[in-house]
Order: sequence, then structure tokens, then C-alpha cells
Amino acid sequence: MFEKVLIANRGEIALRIHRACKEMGISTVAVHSTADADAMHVRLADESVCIGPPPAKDSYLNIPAILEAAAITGADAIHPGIGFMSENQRFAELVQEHGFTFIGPSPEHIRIMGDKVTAKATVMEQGLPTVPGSTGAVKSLDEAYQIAKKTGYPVLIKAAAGGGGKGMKVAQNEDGLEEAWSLARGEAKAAFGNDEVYMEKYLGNPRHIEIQLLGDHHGNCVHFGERDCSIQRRHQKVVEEAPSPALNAKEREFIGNLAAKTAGAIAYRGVGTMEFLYEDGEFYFIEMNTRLQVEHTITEMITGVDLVREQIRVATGVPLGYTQEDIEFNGHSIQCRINAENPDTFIPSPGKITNYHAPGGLGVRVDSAIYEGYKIPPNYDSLIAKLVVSGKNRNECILRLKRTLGEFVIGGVDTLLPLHSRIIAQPDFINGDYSIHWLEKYLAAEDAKKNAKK
Amino acid sequence: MFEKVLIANRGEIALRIHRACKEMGISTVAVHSTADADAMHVRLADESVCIGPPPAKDSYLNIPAILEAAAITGADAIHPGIGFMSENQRFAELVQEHGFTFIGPSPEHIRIMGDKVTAKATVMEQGLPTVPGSTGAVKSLDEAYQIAKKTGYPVLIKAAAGGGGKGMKVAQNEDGLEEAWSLARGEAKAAFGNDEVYMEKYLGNPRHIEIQLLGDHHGNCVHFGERDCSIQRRHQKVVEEAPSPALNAKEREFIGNLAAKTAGAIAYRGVGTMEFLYEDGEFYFIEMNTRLQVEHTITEMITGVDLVREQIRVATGVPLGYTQEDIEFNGHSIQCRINAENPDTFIPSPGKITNYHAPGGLGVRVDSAIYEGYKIPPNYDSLIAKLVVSGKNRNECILRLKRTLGEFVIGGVDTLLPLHSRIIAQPDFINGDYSIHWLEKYLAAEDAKKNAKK
Amino acid sequence: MPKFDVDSDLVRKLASLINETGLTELEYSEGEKRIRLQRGGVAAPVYSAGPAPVAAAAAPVAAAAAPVDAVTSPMVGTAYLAGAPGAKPFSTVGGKVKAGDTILIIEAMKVMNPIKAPKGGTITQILVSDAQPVEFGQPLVVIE
Amino acid sequence: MPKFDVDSDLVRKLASLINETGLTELEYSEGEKRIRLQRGGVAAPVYSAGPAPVAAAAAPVAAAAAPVDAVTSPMVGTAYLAGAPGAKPFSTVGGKVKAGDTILIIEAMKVMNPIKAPKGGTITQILVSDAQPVEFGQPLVVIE
Repeated sequence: MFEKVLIANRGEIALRIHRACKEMGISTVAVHSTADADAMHVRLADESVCIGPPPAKDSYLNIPAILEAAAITGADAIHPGIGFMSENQRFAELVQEHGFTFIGPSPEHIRIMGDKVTAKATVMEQGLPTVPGSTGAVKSLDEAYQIAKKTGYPVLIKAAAGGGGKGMKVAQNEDGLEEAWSLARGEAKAAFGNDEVYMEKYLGNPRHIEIQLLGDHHGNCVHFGERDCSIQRRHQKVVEEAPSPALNAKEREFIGNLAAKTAGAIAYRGVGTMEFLYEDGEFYFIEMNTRLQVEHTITEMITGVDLVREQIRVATGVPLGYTQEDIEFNGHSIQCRINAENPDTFIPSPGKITNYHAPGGLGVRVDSAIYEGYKIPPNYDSLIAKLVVSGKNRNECILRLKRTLGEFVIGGVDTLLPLHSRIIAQPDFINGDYSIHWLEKYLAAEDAKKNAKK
Repeated sequence: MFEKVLIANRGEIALRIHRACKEMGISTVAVHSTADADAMHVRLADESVCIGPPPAKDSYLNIPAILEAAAITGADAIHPGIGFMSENQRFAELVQEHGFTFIGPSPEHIRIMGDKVTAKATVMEQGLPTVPGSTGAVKSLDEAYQIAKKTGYPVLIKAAAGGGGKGMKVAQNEDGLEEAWSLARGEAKAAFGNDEVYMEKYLGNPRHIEIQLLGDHHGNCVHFGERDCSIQRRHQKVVEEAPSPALNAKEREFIGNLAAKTAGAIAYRGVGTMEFLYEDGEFYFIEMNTRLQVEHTITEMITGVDLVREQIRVATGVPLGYTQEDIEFNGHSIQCRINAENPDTFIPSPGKITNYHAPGGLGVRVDSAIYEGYKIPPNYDSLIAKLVVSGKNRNECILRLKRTLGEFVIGGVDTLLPLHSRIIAQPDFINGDYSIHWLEKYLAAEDAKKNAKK
Repeated sequence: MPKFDVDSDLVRKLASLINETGLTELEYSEGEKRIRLQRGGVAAPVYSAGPAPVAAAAAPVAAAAAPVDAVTSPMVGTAYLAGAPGAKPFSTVGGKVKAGDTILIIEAMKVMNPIKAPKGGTITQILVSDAQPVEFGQPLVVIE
Repeated sequence: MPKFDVDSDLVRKLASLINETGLTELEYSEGEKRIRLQRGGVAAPVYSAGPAPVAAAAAPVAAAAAPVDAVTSPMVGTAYLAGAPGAKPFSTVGGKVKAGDTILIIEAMKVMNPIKAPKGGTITQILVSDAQPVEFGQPLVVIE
């Protein structure tokens, strides 16, 4: 087992990893920018090292500084967390070259899954269904017209190196293809320095279903069921739940086993998530995230498994020690992402937390690194707390979530709390009847109502 | 179902009940003394009524004020919580006479179990083992000598109307009996206005094991396993865990089923707890609490059942709807009672909370009504928070508890947090090797060490 | 020039005073000596519970700024301004009362409890309406 | 006019007092002398995490009140006072340096990075020892 782990991240996920380490008897090293000197993970860590100024590129993305911090503190392993260096193949390689363990998959797995074209080709070989479209990068506009004719409109053009919605454009019909093509390539170039795009059928009203996977160094791989992350705004997840209200037991077993088999076949190790679109009973692989996810929490609640602990454990090289049959599912769990953003305009709201009181009681888990008096720096993303509520069934879970949102006090900054209260009161949400477009449509309808009143 | 419930209590348990009500869609009425005008359950309740000045006898024990508050707010039912009016037969009767539902057992059950002699006789009839001793009140010192000779020394003399350790004395041998007899009667008279005492064999090193029960109005009764509450100081529980590290599955099933059968036989309704001493594989019934317990939380964590919700549900008269076979046990849970007391001297420490930050993350539940800036009034008991930590097994649970205690910040007052950190680090605790005397012996040994250093 | 001789005990003493008294600023001068301390800038932490306003509104409390010298309710119950429906009220604004006069009645547990004037004077405010539920400590009537 | 003679020990003493007592402003005058200290624009939120002191102690930070004008480390690494073990150190207290002189070396990622004096002057303090790990922003040397 590791004696000391360096956590190359910040915010609630750094604290999440710190907690898992402490429960395993592992010492922690927090690295941080000057903006985060007062952050909770820094205060709680056994050691801390300031690695640079506020801009992420000079601190949390500063590979030499992170490696040097690991060297001077004598860490055994580096946990990259979520975002930042977590899916950077070069970082994973350098961590290993410098004699530390990278708590995550092999650099090769990061590479394969980091490029969407390669990823798709890899999982198709193992029999995973994907969205019909180009088999690789689309080289020319002519080729784009041909493929679109085959799959049928609407089509989606996507950056090969993309993520977070950048470099993604929909062409509703042949007339719109040329514009979508050039816009997507332009954005891809600007955002990722690479204008390679691929193309696929655009599904009208799909759900976002993802499968949590865990593999060890010995080719064993299990799944922990699905999460439904369809409640999104601009491709950012807002509410997640497990299990999905849309899947039946047969579908769950089918896609779970197929995903685990695929990951096992490529000897994937560590935690990872395969994301699918789901429409009319069909699953379409879209990508694999080769890291922990923000919403791993809800899977932990319904399986009772500490996924970060398992991730660290398998990184030491030990075998899983259990099989798919040992994983049981109980109850229902929903996570609300509490961002420091205006709940109507979504404008980020950094600043000082003047009041903080988290809800408590049965079935309530809060993952957050904020506290009363903490100043949210403007340099990083706006996720400040994850409210994770669980119940014996979905109905109990939603009623508890309502109670809990009413108790949560975060003063001094705008947060999404009021939006969450509105979302969970909608009949569509209560009925589990929503697709990845639901939230944006709901917000647009609300805006229209407001404007009509003026 | 009730539309509005009046919560005749304060502090964390009032908040616990409020939360259960909100999750059931029930409106809540908080009643409070002037000292509790800023309390969290008052702030969160749908309505609140001030029922009197700070002394409990003029507010939380003021029956006319509570009933009048229920009348003017139009409540359907009254939840008595823990302590205060929760085991007062007359209150339960008056609640019913005034047309409200008492969320608890019948007044008759409160009466039977409230008198320890009657309680013992009642459960013995149903075959529950009790501590050998007097079959009823001991009328004279002569009779005391005779019974003590039969059961063997040491013997315990206990107030029939007692509780909380008042009116309890041990006689180690014949020479000490007369003194113990008169002291116990004197204390009983002073504390309860009734000097009736009974006598039983004093067990040397027993554990405190209690069984959580739930009955409906139709004679159905189930148990939710045991809690081990042996870590006590002056008969006050400090740390509780479920399941007990000392019982095996067979013992658990035996005593659980016997307790449920006994409660069912007397048609007990609502939640209740039978307390036993456990030594050398034998159980000895000591008393039954006809109300919710502070430590119901850990049972909720290992069964996934919201006991307060169930308590309210059966109070409406509906049948349980499930049987013993439906109750499953998963994992392990430990509760630390965080009292506002000096962790060495146990002197209460009321005052203003200058910092409050509760731990979060996986497996952590906090039941507390305090917040930053809250002023703990000196008028009531010192329990300010319950830290309830759960894990897949006892080892994971203890490691998580250690991490969690390290994160918990309560500033401005003394709390038992440092004591809990010490307790859970003791090899005896880690091995589950403790009796009801363990904590006092440990504290005495610590004191002796300190004095030796001086 | 005399050397600056800072009395740190004095600063500590004043800082402790400022903390103790809840002041935010303190200035002290004696002859040529002058010392000024400030603390915080932000006031005492006020806990703004989200749902509280609703609760307050729903509660049967007359809220409002309670007059300092009002006669308050000694119990939870229902206030009646007159002895019977339609009867003459015990108190009227502008009316005189003697100490011991009944100024209204609180019904609690079916018992009518006369509330007596604690002192003589003129009734300047009646803060409850007839048949209104009242809680312990709620202001009822102001006598000046 | 007499030259302004700042008593830095006094400032340090008062700063330590202001920290100790949690004040945000402190003014002190005697005769013609007057001193006023303020800390943070807003009362700096002091979060008293239980285990924090341990963490701080364990961290490889030189902590202490950082001198205002110190040369700080531009990177995480290991500070070396001389070019080779046993060699003459680049800086000595009391020694003179010109802007651009190497005052010490930070090794990071096996690369030796010379740290240059940003201005000329006299080295009054060396805040790190040889082969000491340093973090970003850590004060290294004071040049006056």
C-alpha cells in the first residue's frame, strides 16, 4: 500500500481523495496555487506545497512543479483527480518515468480513449454499439455529405480531440452541413489546436446513460451499474441519478456486462466510465472517461462501495478480489451539482461565503470543500458542493431531496440551489421523463414566460 | 396521513422529526421556550409557538401549553420526541382526550413499561429472561437480605420508578447491603417522589445490548436488530454501534425474535426498545423504552429504514406492510454523541458556537441542530450533535470515524470530540472488547496517569 | 525624542475588552498618549436560514417590533377582548385602567384566564384582535 | 527635518499583536509619533480547522512572517546556496550584490535554475538553508 499520495487537484474532489486516503491510513500531500492557500484540502492535508500562481496553466497544469512537489515530499503516488491532468497521457507517462505511481489507467489507455475516433474504433471491435456515422475522421466536406446521406439528417459534427461541447455542431439538413462543418472545425482548432472532426447521426431525444467500470492490473473488470446524467445544460451535467428511471433490469445487465467485457478485453485498469446515448431501447457508445467522475458519488451510495478507495487499491497492483456477482444494488440516489452561478443567468458568482450550513440527517451526503468565510476564487470552475441524497426508492429519494434543498444555506454568492428546487418539482422530473434536451427546453420555456409577462 | 404534526421537543431530535415529516409531506409545528426562539427546528418548522420561559417545567413539560399550541395551530398529531413528555402516561392520555393522535404507544404500554417491576413481570410472562432478583418491590431490609442470599452478591438496588442512574446502588456483600438499601431509597424518593425499590443480581462485566422494535395497531411487530451501547459513563451512553461486535448471528436472531414476539404478545405499537444486559452468552432484560431512542440512527444506517417515518406511519393506524423477513442488515454503523461538555471533566459548556463545520463525504451522517453563531442555552441537556458513521464493515467504519472526527470543527464551546478520538483509538475499542464498565475504567486510568505525572 | 514605548499588555487588555464587549472600534487617549483599536468590520454572524421567512409568516405570532412596555401573554391560548361575544370590550385605546383591572381574557384548555393590568394608566395600543391565538410572551396591550 | 526612522521591530511587534489578538486595525500614538496598522481589507476569515496546525507544521513551508521585500522562489524545488557541495556560497548576510547576480540555485526536475538578484544592495537575510525544499512564492533572500 502507498504511504503517501500527492493529490494533484483542488476543490471538493481533492478533499474527496484526501478523505479516502485518510481512511486507508495514507498520508496526503496537497498541491495548490497561491489562490488556494486557504482551501480546505490544503488545511486538512498532512503536507502542502504551493506550486504556482492562480492561473491553472501555471499551477494545477504545471507538470514540472507537480512532479517536483512529489519529489521533495517523498510521495509514492499521484492522484490526478478530475479535469486538470487527469486525462493527460504525457503527465501519466512522466509520473511513471519519475518513479511515482499514477493512480489511473495506463498512458496508452488514456491515449486510446482520449481520441474519440480511436476510442470508437476500439470499442466497436469489442462489439459495443456506437452512433452510426464516420468510421474515423472526416477528411473533406464531400465526404461529410456522403456520410450524412447514409446515416440520415440531422447529423452532428464533433471535434476528434473535443470535450465539454466545444467543437460540436448540428446540421439539421443538407443546406446546413457546410456551415456546421466549418464552424465545428474552427472551434476545434481554437480549442484543441486540432481541427480533425468526425460525424455521426444526431439522435433527437436521447438520454445520457453511463456505466461505471473498475479494472485491475490482472484483466479483471466489473461494472457498478449505470448513472443517468441527462439533466444537462450546454453539455454540462446538472443533476445525476442512479439507477436510471428509464432502464429495466435486463437493459441494465446487458449494457453493464457489455461495457465491462469491453474494458476487460483491452485490459483497462482503474476506474473509468463509458458514456452512452440511449434512445428507443438502444445504446450508442459516445466516449470513455479514463478517470473518476464528479458523479461517482451516487454509484457509491447504491452499491456501498468506496470507488476512490478501490481506485487507489487497484493502483497498487492488487487484484480486485471480487466479481460482478458480489456487487449489489440498493435504493436510489440523486446528486445535485451546486455551482456558484446565478440560477437564472448561469453567470459565475465567485466571492466570499458569508453563511454556510449544509443539510444533515438520514440519507444525506454532502461533498464540499467550502466553509463559512471561504472565498471562492474566480480562477477555477464553479462547482462548490455536491448534494447527494439517497433513499430506499426513487420517490423517497426525491422527497428527501426536496427537504434537503430547503435546508441548504449558502450565503454571499449565487448558487444553483433555487434551480435545483425548481427542477425536482417538475412533473417530467418526478416521472423520470426527460432527455438530454429537457433542461434547456425547460429553461427556454421559463425565459419565454418571463418575457411574456414584461 | 396526518396533515400537521406538532413536535413537542427541542434540539436535534426535534429537527430529526421535522425532517421525517417534511419528507412525508406533513406540515410541522415547533413549540419552544423563549430560550429556543432562534433554534434550528423553530426556524425550519412551518409554524412555531412559544410555549413558555426557559425552565423545562414551564415550557417543554407544560402540558396545557403544548395542548393549547396544538389546538390553536390545528395539528392532527403530537410527536413527543425523546425525554420530556415522551414517556409520560398522563400526557399521552390527555393528547388523545383532546382529539389529537399521540405518536407513540398507548398510555397503558407507557404505564406498564414505565414501572420497572411491572415491566419485568410482564416480559417474564412472555418468556424473556431477566436478571435474577426480587420478583417485585422489596418491602423490607430483611427481605433484601433474603433475596441477596439467593441470587448471590454483588446485588443492585434500583428505584422502581427510576432512570438515568438515579436511585441505583450496588452492595458488594452482606455488610454493604444496609447502606445501599437506604441510599437507593433516599435517592429514589428525592428524584421520583417514590421510594419503592427492587433488587437484582449485579452482573460483573456485562454489555448493554438493546433491540429496536416496531409494532403496528394490528399486533404485527418486527425487530431491526441490536445496538451495542456499552460505552457509557454514569449510565449515559457515549458511543453506540450496530451490530454489536460481541453477538453472533444466532444470538442476534434469538434475542431479536424473542423481543419482537414479546412486544407483539402485548400488542405494543410504535417504536420501542428493549434493553438487555449481556454476559457470557446470556441476555437479561432490564427495561423497555417506549419511545424513539437517541441512537435509532445507527439502526437506520444498517437497515436502510427511516424509523421516524415508520413510527409516524404506524401511528396513523396503517399496518406495517412488511414482515421480519423483509428487514435486511448491511454494513456497520457507529454513533458518537457530541455533547457540549469538557472532554476531561464532563462539565457542561453552554455558550456561543463561534465555528461550526461538520464533516462530509461517503458514509457520514450528522444529526445536529446547531450552526455557526448559535448559542447553546444552559437550560437543557448537552447533546448538540450526533456523528453517525457507516461502512461496509466494522473496520472500514472505525477508519472512517477517525477521519471524520479529525474534520469536525465546533468552536467556542468544549465538546466531547477529543474524547471520542481517544476512545476509538483504544485497542479494546478496536477489538470490540468492552463492557458497560469499560469507559469509566479507562477514564479512571487516564486520570491516574495524569495525577502520577504531577 | 523619547523612544516609542508600546505597552503590549495595554493592547492585549483593550483587545480583550473589545472582544468581550462586542465593540468594533476603540480609541483611548491619555495626555499625549492615544490608542485606537478596531475589530471586524463585519457584524456578528447572522444565520439566514433559507426557509425561515415562510415559517415566520405562517406562525401565529404577531411579530412586528414588540413595544418595550407591553403587557405580554403569560400562556399560549386564544385572546378575547370582551367577556362574551358582542359584550363591551375590557380595553379601548385611549381608555383608563387601574392596576388589577381585567384588560382581556386568554382562553387556554377551555379555561378563561383574566389578564390584569400590572399598573394604572391609559391604554395606548391593543396589539391583538378578538379571538386571536397568542403564544407565550406575545405583547397584548400597552399601558402608558 | 529629521529623517523618517521606521522602527521595524516595532512594526513587527505590533503586527504580531494584531495577529495574536485578531484585530484588523491598530493605531498607536505618543507625542508626535503615531502608528496605525490595519490587517486585511475585510476581516480575514480565520478558519480554525481542527487538524490544520499539524498540516501547517508538516508542510515544507518556512512560514513565519514573510519579509515584505524578499526575493521569492519562482518554482517548487530544492534551494542550494552554493554551486557545488563545499563551494563558496553565492550569498552571505552582509554581502553586496548587483542586480543580475546569482544569489542561489533552485533545482527542479534535475535542472539547476540560478536565481538572480532583482536589484543591487546588501543581503540582510537568507531565509532558506542549503538543500532545503521550497515551494512557489516562498521568500528566499532579503536584499536592502
